[in-house]
Amino acid sequence: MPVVVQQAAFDPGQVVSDFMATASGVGAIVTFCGVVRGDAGLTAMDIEHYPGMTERAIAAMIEKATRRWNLTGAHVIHRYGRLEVGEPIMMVATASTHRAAAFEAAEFLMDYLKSRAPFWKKETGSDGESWVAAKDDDEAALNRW
Amino acid sequence: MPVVVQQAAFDPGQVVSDFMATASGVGAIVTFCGVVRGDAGLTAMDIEHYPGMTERAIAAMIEKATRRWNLTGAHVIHRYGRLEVGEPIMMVATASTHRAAAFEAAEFLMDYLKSRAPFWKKETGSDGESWVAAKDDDEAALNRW
Amino acid sequence: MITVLYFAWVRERIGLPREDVETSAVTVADLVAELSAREDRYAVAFSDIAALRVAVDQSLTTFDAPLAGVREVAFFPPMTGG
Amino acid sequence: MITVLYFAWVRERIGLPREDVETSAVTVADLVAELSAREDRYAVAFSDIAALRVAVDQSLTTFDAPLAGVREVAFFPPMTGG
Repeated sequence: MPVVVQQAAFDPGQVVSDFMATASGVGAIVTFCGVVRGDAGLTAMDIEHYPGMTERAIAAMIEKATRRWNLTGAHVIHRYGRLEVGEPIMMVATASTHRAAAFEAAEFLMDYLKSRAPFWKKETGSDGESWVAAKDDDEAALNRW
Repeated sequence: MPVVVQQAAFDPGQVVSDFMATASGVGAIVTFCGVVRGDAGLTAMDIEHYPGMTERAIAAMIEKATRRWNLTGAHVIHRYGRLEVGEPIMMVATASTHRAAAFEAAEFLMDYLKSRAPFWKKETGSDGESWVAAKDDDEAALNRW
Repeated sequence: MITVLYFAWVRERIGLPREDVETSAVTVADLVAELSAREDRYAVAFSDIAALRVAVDQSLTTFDAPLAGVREVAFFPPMTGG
Repeated sequence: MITVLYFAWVRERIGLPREDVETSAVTVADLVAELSAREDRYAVAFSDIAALRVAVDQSLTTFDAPLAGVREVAFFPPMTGG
């Protein structure tokens, strides 16, 4: 199951092990893991999402990446709900025969997840709560694909 | 210890877990894992290296990447000796506050490991043994850095 | 009847996550105009359309998208996943 | 005295992984000429310098590198790590 959207915490090492077990015989595996950063006084993060659309949107991204880079495997796990500083938020894993393809596909998936998967982050810090604003850089990053 | 050169097999999931434990509070972690591919009749791979220089060369690459991308952590593990098809050969992990830096640094380290770390691969296949020839593509990949 | 969903600060400003709406709106923009005319909280949430994104039947689209045969419309700010 | 190391097919052609060499060679290229003059297996291994790489005291360098004060020289084909 290449798309997992869940509230529960996950273990990145276990995700890597499980992914590699399914991607056997493949030359290159790239993973990305995003973690809640504790800078600027942030104490927690709440992630809202759009059940149903989230899974569909991510599955479509994976399908696109798989075709374009001829991937032999791809996996996305993304949490929602409340996360504490230091907790893994999400992870992307790609497998291909060649390293350039695995790297590019992972970056493509990250760029799309940032701006085209229906997640919204709210940060809780020393000065209360606030919705994270989308970054121009993240939108611009889509132009390279 | 950011550089590990060993004959023994390693567990990529464990490497990720250990790396993330040291990189706590960081936003973005990228890993690359290379695995022995079983295509073209390959049955095993023998990796020779230059003890002493290998560790020095990799440490220098990590230092360069850490400065250039302001990494909060970087780790390289690389095996030598005989490896069977499907076994992990090596792994790179990078940690940064931003995903672009973590991705770029991991690609930089991979490109340098391919062509500037003293490892030599010999493949055993259906038609005997042969040393793997360096690829022009791999040499050219260094030009982007 | 169309199910309308609100997420993130759109949800907070309107004060509810979803509602069923009887409408004869032809496009998403028509629906936004109808909702905005209802009450101030809608008018405020929809005051700057450029700051919003819309999905129709769980696919991202634009505000001129037609609503014929549509079951679900969702309004939300730009996404911040990953 | 300099310790000379050979790796991969250079090691296989010369038939040994390392040896200590008494030499007054000024550069790496001089050392290569000296070794090549010894025996055919050396001449064969060093026949195409463009296909070889050299490290002096465990740092990659070029064949015109000086050998003054050097303890270790290694010859090998282009690397294939990763």
